[in-house]
Formats: sequence, C-alpha cells, structure tokens
Amino acid sequence: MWKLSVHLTTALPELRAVRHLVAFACRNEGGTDIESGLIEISFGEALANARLHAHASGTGQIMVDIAYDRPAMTVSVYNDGSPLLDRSAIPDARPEEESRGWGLYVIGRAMDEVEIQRSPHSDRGTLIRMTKNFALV
Amino acid sequence: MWKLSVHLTTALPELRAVRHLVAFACRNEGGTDIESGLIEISFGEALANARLHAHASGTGQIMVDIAYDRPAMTVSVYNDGSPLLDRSAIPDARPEEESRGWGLYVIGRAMDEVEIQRSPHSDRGTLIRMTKNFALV
Amino acid sequence: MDILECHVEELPEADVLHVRGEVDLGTAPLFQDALEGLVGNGRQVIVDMSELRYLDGSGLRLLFWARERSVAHGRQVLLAGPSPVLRRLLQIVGLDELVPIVETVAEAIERLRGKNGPI
Amino acid sequence: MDILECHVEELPEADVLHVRGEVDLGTAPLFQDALEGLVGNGRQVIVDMSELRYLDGSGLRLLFWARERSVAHGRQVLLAGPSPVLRRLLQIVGLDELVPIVETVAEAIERLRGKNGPI
Ligand SMILES: Nc1ncnc2c1ncn2[C@@H]1O[C@H](COP(=O)(O)OP(=O)(O)O)[C@@H](O)[C@H]1O
Ligand SMILES: Nc1ncnc2c1ncn2[C@@H]1O[C@H](COP(=O)(O)OP(=O)(O)O)[C@@H](O)[C@H]1O
Repeated sequence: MWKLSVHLTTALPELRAVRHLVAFACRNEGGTDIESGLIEISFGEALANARLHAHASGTGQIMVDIAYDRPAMTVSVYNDGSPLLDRSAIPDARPEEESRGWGLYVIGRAMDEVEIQRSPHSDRGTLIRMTKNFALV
Repeated sequence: MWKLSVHLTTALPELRAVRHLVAFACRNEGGTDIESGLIEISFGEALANARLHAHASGTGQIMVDIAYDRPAMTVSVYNDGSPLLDRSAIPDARPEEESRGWGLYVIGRAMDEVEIQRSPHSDRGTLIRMTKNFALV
Repeated sequence: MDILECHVEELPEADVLHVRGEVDLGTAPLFQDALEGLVGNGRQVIVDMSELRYLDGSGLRLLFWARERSVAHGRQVLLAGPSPVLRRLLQIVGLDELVPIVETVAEAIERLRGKNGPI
Repeated sequence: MDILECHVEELPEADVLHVRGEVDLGTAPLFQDALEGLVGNGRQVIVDMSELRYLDGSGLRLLFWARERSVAHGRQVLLAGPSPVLRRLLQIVGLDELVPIVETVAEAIERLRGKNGPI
C-alpha cells in the first residue's frame, strides 16, 4: 500500500509526465494494458479539466495523489477555482456530440468508482477521485 | 522540460514506488538501461539516507523533485533532521568495506553532478540534488 | 520524437492518415489540421491508429466530427488498428457503432472495395 | 510476486543462490540470511543474478562480506549473469576486481571445474 502526492503546474509537459507515470505505475502493479490505459485516459481527462479551472483561477497549480491499495489504484486530482462540481455532473448517457460532459462521461464509464468534492486544500477548489480495481488474474 | 514534486513518507512501499517511477521516467525520456539504472540506484541511496534522517527527526516525511530538461534528468531528495552534510561528504575513493560513505560514493561515481545543501524547506534539513545527462544517441 | 506525428498517404481507394504518438490537449490541433485537410475532399478516409498510444476526449470529438462531415459528403471514415485500450474507448463512447473499426489498413481497403463492388 | 525471492540449488560443484527481484533496504535481511546459510559451509558459492533487477548499497556490502568470509575459508564467490547496470555498479565499487563475474551459472561452473583441474 502506498500513496504519492505530486505537485505540478498546468504546463503540458508536466501533465504528460505525470500521466505517463500513472500509466506506468498501473502496469508495474500488475494492471493489464486495458486497465492501465483506461486509468491513464480518465486521469488525463481530469487533468485537462483541472488545468482549465486552475488556470482560470490564476494559480496554475495542480495536485495529484496516486495511491495503490491492492487491487485498487486510486488517482485524485485537485485544483483551485470555481465552479464547483459534484457527482451529479457525471452524465449517465453519452452527451450530444457538441455538448460538454464527455470527459466526465468517459471517466464514469472507465473507472469503478468516482467521487467529486470540494477540495480539502482550498475553499473554492475541486477534487475528483477515481478508483479502478485490477483483475490481477 | 518538466518538474514534478512528490511528497511521500518513509514507508518502504512508497520509497519503492517513487524509485520505480524515476526509473520509468528515465527510460521514457530516452535514457539507456544503464543510465536509467544508475539514476535509480543513486536515487535509492539518497532515499535510504533521507529515510534514516527524516525518521530520526520524527517527521517521517520526504520530498522528491524529478525534473527533466533534455538531456538532463535531475532528481532531488529533501528531508528534515540533522546532521547536515555538504559536498565534502562524498568520498573520492572507495570507502573501507565496513565504513560509511558507500551510498554517497556510488552517487558520486554514477551521476554527472551532485550537490548537497541545507534544505530550502526547513532550517535543519538536507537536500541532495543529482543530475545525469542522457547520451540520447 | 514529436508527441504526435501525422502523415497522409494517398492510395487509389482512400486517403490514409497515419497518426503516431499521442493525441492530447496539446497535439489535438495538429490532428484537427490533418483531418480537416482530408474530410470533405471527396475521398474515403482511413485513420491508421496502429501507432497511436493515447487519444483523449478532444481527439475523440475530432473523430466524431470527421465522421459527420464525411457522411455529409457521402464518404466514410474507417479506423484501422486501434490498440485494445483505444478500441475499448471507442466502444465506451459508442463510436464503434458509427464507424467501421478494422485491424489493418489493408482490411479497411478491402471493405471499401467490397462496398464499391467488383470492377 | 515477492519483492525478493531467494532459493538455493545444490550442484555437485557449488551451491547456487538464485536471487530474483530487488535487494533494497527492506529485503537485504532476506538476502543476508540466504548468504549466511551458504558461505562458510565449505562449498563454493555462485550467486545467480540473472533475475535480479535492483541491488542497492546494503546488498553490495553483503556481497563484499560474503566474498571476505568465503576467502577466509579457502572458497570462492562467483557472480553470474548480472544485468548491464548491475555489472556497471559492481565495477563502480571495484567488486569486479575481487570476484569473478561471468555470464551464466554454467560458465561459473566451468570456471570452478577449471580451477579444480580435470578429474
Ligand atoms: N476540476 C473542475 N473544476 C470545475 N469544473 C469542472 C472541473 N472538471 C470539470 N468541470 C466542469 O464540468 C463540466 C463537464 O466536464 P467534462 O465532462 O470534462 O467536459 P468536457 O469533456 O466537455 O470538457 C464542464 O462544464 C467543466 O467545466
Ligand atoms: N540526508 C542526510 N541527512 C543527514 N546525513 C546524511 C544524509 N545522507 C547521508 N548522511 C550521512 O552521510 C554519511 C555517508 O552517507 P552514505 O554514503 O549514504 O553512507 P552509507 O552508505 O555508509 O550509509 C552517513 O554518515 C550518513 O549518515
């Protein structure tokens, strides 16, 4: 069982670096290519959202937790800034082609558990926490 | 160019997880197996030292920076606690079998640049920063 | 070693867009340019995804858009060789029900030939 | 999927310690136990490193210690199959000048046979 907290900025090379690290950590703990890839994609969507909102809030700072508690890989993404979201923002059905909500829709379908809350680190931030359980056959 | 700051505890599974991530980041940026492996080993020695001293100081917290600025991979390890070290702690010659200084000797030989200073995060901590330039042929 | 590389190959049956690397926030504009240059020019389009390791939501939207635009011109977009995870992603968003997904570019061409009928 | 697995194989010419995984702070005691069980029992020792992906300073010290102890008993420690990076590490600390490093366990046995002379 381990947990690493990663601080980064919204710069694209940093988002890519941490996304690659998450994908590697998944494979390193025995996740399949599909499990690891779906976590990477979901994490990437959450980073993209955090980037947008952290940037709009002027901080440009993102915090990420990567935690493994066999067989569950949990990644959390925190950012400052409004608007706040909650779990109800995750669409149940595929959004219309031109409308918003695609990122959260993919996350909701690809991960086993998703939680969205007010960030514990700031009174106006957002935290999205997502878990996927590896089959580890 | 990117930099990630990672916060972790001195628990062995966390030290292993971040060590594996560093090794992966090296290969992902085009480092050879030897370059990546030597960075992993040097980083592991610095983590082992930080663990000892952070633990003795009672905090049990370590901070790590992983930064890539082509072709230079730089890893830094911070910990609280005394005693402070400086660059002169790195032995020029192989220490006697039973004596201290092996970890720093390996670091000094395996990495291209090593810097040891008072931690910027605390008045009684230690920071070791090590850089290796990839050949990237 | 760019993050994304796109190049177009003109075959008799279709234009093939080879994409290699990652489509993310930063590289989506490059992917968009490449697709825009192809769809609506009257030819069939095959997107060769065999060397694409990552595709995010912005990239998925572009695939939907390319498919709409092609259909509007009476043409198809075919996807060739996505990795298992990208294939799963295409299923998740339902793109697999709208565009043919095949293993290889050669198979995509077979499909187009079949559709056009024997000469 | 333990971090480190050690197992001993008794061959006519030597005891072979197969180590697999990582020797670090946490697993060094396991490595130490395995080595202590072998050195000083009057037999030659071959450490099969071919499946060892990581060895830190605490592990290196144990190899030095095992070599000292074996020499004191008129025996050898041979290292077989280290990865390129571990081979480089052994060079950095000068262990390559003190113990034979060979590609395979079979080669280590050849060495021991050569040393003992033909029967
Ligand atoms: N971290 C966040 N902070 C605040 N709002 C967010 C955050 N993440 C997503 N949202 C909002 O939730 C909505 C849906 O997000 P998402 O599904 O990712 O949309 P899309 O993929 O269409 O950009 C968007 O309006 C977005 O602005
Ligand atoms: N982060 C640190 N903070 C304080 N002292 C340290 C730190 N790292 C190393 N030292 C000290 O420097 C000396 C040499 O370190 P090292 O070469 O790693 O020794 P060894 O490998 O013998 O444990 C040791 O006495 C150790 O306590």
